[in-house]
Amino acid sequence: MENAPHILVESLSVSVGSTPIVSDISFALPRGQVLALIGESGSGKSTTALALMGWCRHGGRIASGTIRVGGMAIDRKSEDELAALRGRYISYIAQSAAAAFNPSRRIMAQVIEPALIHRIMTRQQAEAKAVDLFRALALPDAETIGDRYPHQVSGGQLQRLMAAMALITDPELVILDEPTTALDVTTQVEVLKCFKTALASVDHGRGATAIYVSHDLAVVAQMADRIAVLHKGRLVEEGPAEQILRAPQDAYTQSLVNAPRPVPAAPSAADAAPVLSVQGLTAGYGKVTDGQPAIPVLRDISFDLPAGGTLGIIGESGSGKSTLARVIAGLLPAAQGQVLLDGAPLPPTLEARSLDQFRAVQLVFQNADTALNPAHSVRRILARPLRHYHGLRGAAADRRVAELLDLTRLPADVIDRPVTKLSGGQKQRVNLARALAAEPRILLCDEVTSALDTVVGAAILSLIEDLRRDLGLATVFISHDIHAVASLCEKVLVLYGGTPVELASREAFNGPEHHPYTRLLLDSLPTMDPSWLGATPAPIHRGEKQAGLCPFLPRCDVAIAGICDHQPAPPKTGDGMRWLCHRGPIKHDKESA
Amino acid sequence: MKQFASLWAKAPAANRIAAAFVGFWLLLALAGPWLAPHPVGAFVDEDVFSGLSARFWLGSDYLGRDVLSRLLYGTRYTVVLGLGAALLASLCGTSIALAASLCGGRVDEVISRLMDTLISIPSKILALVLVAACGSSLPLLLLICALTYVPGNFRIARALAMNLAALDFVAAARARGEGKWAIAWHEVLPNMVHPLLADLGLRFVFVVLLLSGLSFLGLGVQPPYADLGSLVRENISGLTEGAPAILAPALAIALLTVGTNLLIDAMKPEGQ
Amino acid sequence: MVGGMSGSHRQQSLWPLLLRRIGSALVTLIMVSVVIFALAGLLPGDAAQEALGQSATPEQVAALRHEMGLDQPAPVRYAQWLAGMARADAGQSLVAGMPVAEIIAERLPNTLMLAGMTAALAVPLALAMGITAAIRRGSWIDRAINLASLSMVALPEFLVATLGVLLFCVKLMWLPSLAMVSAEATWSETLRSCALPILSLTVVVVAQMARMTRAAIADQLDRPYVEMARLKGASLSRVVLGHVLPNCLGPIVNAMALSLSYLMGGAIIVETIFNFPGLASLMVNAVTSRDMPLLQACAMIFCSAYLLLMLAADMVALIANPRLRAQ
Amino acid sequence: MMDFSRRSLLAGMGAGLMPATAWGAALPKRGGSIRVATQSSSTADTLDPAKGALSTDYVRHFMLYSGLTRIGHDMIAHPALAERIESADRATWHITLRKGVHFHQGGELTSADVVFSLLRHKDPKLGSKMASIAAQFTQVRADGRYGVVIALSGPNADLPAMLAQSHFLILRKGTAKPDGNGTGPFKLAEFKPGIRTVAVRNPDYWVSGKPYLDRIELIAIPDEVSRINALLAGDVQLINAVAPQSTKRVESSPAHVIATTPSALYSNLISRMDRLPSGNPDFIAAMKHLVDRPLIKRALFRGFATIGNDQPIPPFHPYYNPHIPQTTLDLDRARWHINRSGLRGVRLPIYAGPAVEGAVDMASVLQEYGARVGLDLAITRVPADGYWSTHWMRHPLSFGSTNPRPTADLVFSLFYKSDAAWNETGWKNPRFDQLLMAARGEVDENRRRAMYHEMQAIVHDQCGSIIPVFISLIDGLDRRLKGMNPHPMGGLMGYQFAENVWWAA
Repeated sequence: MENAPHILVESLSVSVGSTPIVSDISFALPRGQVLALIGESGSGKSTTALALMGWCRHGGRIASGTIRVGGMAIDRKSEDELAALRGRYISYIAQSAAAAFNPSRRIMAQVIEPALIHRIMTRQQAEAKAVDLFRALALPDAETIGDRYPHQVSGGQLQRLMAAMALITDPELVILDEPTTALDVTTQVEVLKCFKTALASVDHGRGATAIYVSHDLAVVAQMADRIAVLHKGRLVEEGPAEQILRAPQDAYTQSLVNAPRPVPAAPSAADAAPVLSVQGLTAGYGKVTDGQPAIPVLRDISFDLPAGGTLGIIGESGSGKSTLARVIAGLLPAAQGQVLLDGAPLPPTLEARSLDQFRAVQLVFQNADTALNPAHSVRRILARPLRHYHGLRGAAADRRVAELLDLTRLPADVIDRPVTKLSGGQKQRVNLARALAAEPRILLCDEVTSALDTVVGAAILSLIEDLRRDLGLATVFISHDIHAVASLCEKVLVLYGGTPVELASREAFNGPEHHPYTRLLLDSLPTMDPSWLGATPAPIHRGEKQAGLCPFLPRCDVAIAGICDHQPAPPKTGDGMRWLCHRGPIKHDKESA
Repeated sequence: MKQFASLWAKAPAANRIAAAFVGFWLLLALAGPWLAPHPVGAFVDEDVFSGLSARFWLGSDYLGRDVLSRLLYGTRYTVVLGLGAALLASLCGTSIALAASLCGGRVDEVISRLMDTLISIPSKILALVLVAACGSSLPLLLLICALTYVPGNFRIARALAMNLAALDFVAAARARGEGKWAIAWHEVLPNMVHPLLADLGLRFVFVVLLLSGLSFLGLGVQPPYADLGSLVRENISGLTEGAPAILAPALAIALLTVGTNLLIDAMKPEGQ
Repeated sequence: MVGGMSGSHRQQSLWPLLLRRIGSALVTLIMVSVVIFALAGLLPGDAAQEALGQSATPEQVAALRHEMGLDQPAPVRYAQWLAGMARADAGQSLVAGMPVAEIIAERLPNTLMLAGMTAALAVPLALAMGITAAIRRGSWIDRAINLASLSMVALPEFLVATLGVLLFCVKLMWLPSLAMVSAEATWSETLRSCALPILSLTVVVVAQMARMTRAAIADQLDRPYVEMARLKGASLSRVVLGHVLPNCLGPIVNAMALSLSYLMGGAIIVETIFNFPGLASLMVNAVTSRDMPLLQACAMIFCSAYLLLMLAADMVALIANPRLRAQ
Repeated sequence: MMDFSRRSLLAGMGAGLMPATAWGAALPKRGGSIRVATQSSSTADTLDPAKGALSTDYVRHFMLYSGLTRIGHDMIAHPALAERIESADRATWHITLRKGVHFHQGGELTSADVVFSLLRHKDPKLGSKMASIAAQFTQVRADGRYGVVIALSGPNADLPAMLAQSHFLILRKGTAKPDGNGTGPFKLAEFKPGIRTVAVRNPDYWVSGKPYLDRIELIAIPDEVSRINALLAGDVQLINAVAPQSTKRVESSPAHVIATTPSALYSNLISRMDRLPSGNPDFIAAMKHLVDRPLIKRALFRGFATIGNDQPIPPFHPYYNPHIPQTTLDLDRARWHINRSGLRGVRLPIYAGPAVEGAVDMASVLQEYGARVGLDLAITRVPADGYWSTHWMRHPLSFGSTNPRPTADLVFSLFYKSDAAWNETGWKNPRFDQLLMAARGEVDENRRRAMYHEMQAIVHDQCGSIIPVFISLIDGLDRRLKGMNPHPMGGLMGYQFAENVWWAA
């Protein structure tokens, strides 16, 4: 029994109606090992993983093939029998804990539910065990966190709470579906560490068998014993992690392993007068009292952007990256400071801006799914700004639309398709094309790649880069993808909690010296090296941040006692960079890739 | 129309039947009066509540009038008033809702109060007063029915608009410098169409119900004409002997309303 | 399901809202009274004429008008009425010659009882229908419920009611055909005599509520947390009852409140058919006899009933949703 | 009818009070309780006879109070609380009250009560329905404990009949707000306006042996179908205003029966004679020939009606003039008159509404035939609510409805006298007015009858009041309810069934 594979999948096909989603998938996994399913979205990796629970989304069904988990023939079981397995022997950790937790029920109730459904413990036992798991998962105040509602805890914590929910029944098999994709790199480190230990501890230390679904090879490298690569619903390669990472056989796998890096951008005329300059910008939500909003989001931001220049803005979620874009675009009036377009101040509110000012500044939204009106066709979406800004109609408009499609490398035949029928990449291109339709001076790109697969994302980035070069657009790049920013942008602005902690030229940023927070970000980027996770220290949390002091203080591991916790961090300038810290720039251990 | 044709092509049988029904009723509403074998008010039968016969296909009513003829006229009234009022209500409700959701603040507050006022006056009593004051006429009936169902539509439309207004593509339009109404028209409204259609179907049913309610209170379509509800009402005493005079209109109402709603359900795109 | 730490959130957020709502409720009430007053102004004739009827002589009318204070200009009369209301005095009925409060007191309990009992029957029924339909989305049961509810709404209520009477009262003689509620009647008697009115009203309101329930639930069924719960091994019904319902309580309760508010003023037809001494027929009566104080009183009651229901609905929605509560 | 000598009084008793027809065959039986449903009731329900407006009020008042006289089945007034009522000149009347009659709440009936009850109608504030008639009372004074003297502005032989109306029922002296304290067959137990009236047997009612029932609950069911259902379901034992279409249903029930009362109730088309074109005699003549009376009787009233002849006195009335030729549907003559009137093709609106029974249908019948003779009648339908105050008599062509009145004189003087408040057609006919006055004072019965015959002829020939049919009143009752004896003054035995019926179960 032990040496027999714990999981055995043979020529599995799942299809919705007659169209196959995945076909002819086969793999085996010994007990206690972790198999990673790698692939782009739509490659069928989640479908395959869920099939192991006998679950198919959107009215799909297991068309053919066999699935064995332990002794159990999943493909033969009835709905009731499957229900008896799910959450008991096989449990699931979903991608977005925020969405997968029921917003209106307390966390504890949801965490222990599997144990209660399958009647394997009493409520008290279950709750006790849950609290133990909370501790094991390094969750703060483990005793009380269960009394909260999902919206009252952070994303990283929720993800770990979901792990507790999955492990409460000591399952034989845990399925992790992109469990850290939605998290910041820093949080990802903690969560990965927790998962690793937790999984290992299951089944009296023998460790649970696990399926880890992800698109990020680096992450997978840390977790998996074996890797299966899926592409367009087919299994292209499967084998030990080492082998797949070191010597991938299949061409597609190779393309994944040495993922395309955006080419370093050509420098723009650096001395050109700033087309956009932001001066002492403070903004936030709620009532503004003498320049301070009730809920401040951004504090004292300043930077210049020359025509055709690029500025990258990085930081964790909640650092105010997107808010900055919204302020520049006029969606959120600034409380203090001003935004200058060609040296002339931009009115803070939309109402006060002129058509030309609107046209000059174009915002490309993060999520193309919500940024494009689902009721419209591509043509209508692109024609709208053409008519609005340039009064183009009929044939003229159509011609321009065609040009835009061509410019953004979209096939001409999408023109009359409803956007809901486009792929993620295509949507993002339309999203981009809409901004370009205005023929803007400044392009604000807000996390334009975050919703996309690496390959597609890279393509979009290089597209933007080309456009920048060809059209001389000044671009502001908001992204959590530090690599991309580092290579694309001439200047990089690092935000922490709305405060600009570092503003560096590309050279300086790619150099070794950084603000401690920047350094933390860089260190948190996983690498292909399987030992990376073990080597990286878990981020620290020390109390709450206090007004007036360095906002990063609670998480800073190089803080100087007696100084950092007494005076506000002073702004300093060095060659090619400006930062906010008592210390000089900190060298960070690894070279930034 | 093209859209409809494609819908027809891929609609399941049930939905085609629904569509066929509605088409049938619309046809009757249009052609009814010409098809009617007897004048709507003429006392053509010596007997009352007579059964199906060659001369009176659907028998005669409580005054010995030809049921078929009255049914044909009644259909016209019900369809015109019902759909008319429902459409009117949705039109007003939705435009007001859009205004409220886009202007927000004071305007929204005031409008909402007005709607509360309207909705909390029992419609039949409103009808009673208006009819007593202005005398019963088709436009008035139309107005009353519409007025009654504006608030309901407003609530739904407003909720929809509010949700949509929070989405990025609306923000995008604002950042583009589009005006309120352009946004309402180009961005918000297109995404409200289908839920509003479903609502329209339900409103239609309610208007039909309200109409028959009004006829019960003697406020509805005035004799000798009658909407389907009034036909049921005036022949109610024939219920004991199960006279076609009452069964026919009752059945007609059920088929008409159910058909309409099935059709509307069918018109939803796969997305929703 | 509420308590512990979130209790405090509730305290903080409910009171101001409550006060705001009461404020706007007052505004609405005043608006309604103005509208009613204006509308009634459109009516031909006045209380004096209607009271004296066909055989009135001009002197009589004049005298009676003066008696009723109808010879004063409308704004004055409205002001007087408003002042009275401020003192919680609904005034004297013009035709019955007794305090409006007394007349209302006679009927309000009946109406409330009828509405209450109907709600007690209709709400669970609607929930059951809606939930079943939602769980069996797309199945024949779903379609059947959909059709049934539609035709339920469409068929004139008087037809439904009359059918009931013919069957249960005339043919089978099980139930009385009149809803003669009286103080001395025992509960069981009252229930028997109100059975048919309740049934008829239920038929009218249940459909809308059921449809809304179904819609609200169906809208949630595609959410990730539902899939998550299913992948914990929970049955669909457990998921719907335990996970989905709390999340769509808001819209459901709202729809219910809307439908139930119909039970007050909308019961006119049922009241007529079963000779039920309720408020709706009283209001009609007040219109035909031009009895302004009575008319206003009824309007006020219906309006406040509606507002209260809405308020209650919002409160429930608030309590059901921890996120809203926290704000 | 000469002055009330004892003989005539006894005769009166006979004709008036003895159950005559099949209904009364069985012997009266005491006890039992019934529920009665009329068609109309509202918060305006009153205990004040003077304000009685609806059938429910009349029934209630006749249960609680008694009048000085009452109309018999012979349409003639017979003494009630008045033992004798005499007059030499028809202008001054001497009433002698019955002795030993007591009010429910104690106290014997005296002349003071009668004087009070009659004089209060002259106070406009009271809003009495009989104000116009009371105006004829120049003086009402007590003449001893049991004597009352009424002086009239002019002679009126019909005073006894007029006093028989429910509005003139007798109250206790000084009653500001009537509370049911009368001398009637039943005492008030419960009264809720618009909801119900409950009355219990008055043990010391002045008519010995009556009433028979212990208890009567009086409610109203406005909806006709519900009213029938309530009867058939056994929830009520007696209802009025059964629609002709519903008689089948009642008759088909073994336990129930209908009671039909041919009455003087009529719905008439009013053609204003003081306006044009409705005043044009040819137009009126044409209209009278356009009325298909048999059709109206058959289709609208399923035969429950008596063909009318455009004058308000029904065939079964003592003063009916049988010699007037019946006007019938005659399109040729109608066409001839229309052409003479020059109204061919002129659009004439007729105001009709549910307030007047059958009005809308009658109008559409007229419309149909009118079209055939080149008359363009346009039916304007108006709601029942407010009809009497806004439409009745206000347009050249509208519909009116007249309830049975106890005497020919009342009908004529209320609706046809030139200066009458509701001279519907607004006609002025000196000869008619003169006859009306003369008839009031006329002593010789034959001459008087002759005068009434001539008045009917004049109205028939010249008045714009078009009366197609007299509508019969239909009650429905439980077979076990005995003693119901249709009364031409109205349904429910002229609203006076209470003391006459008994429960045979």
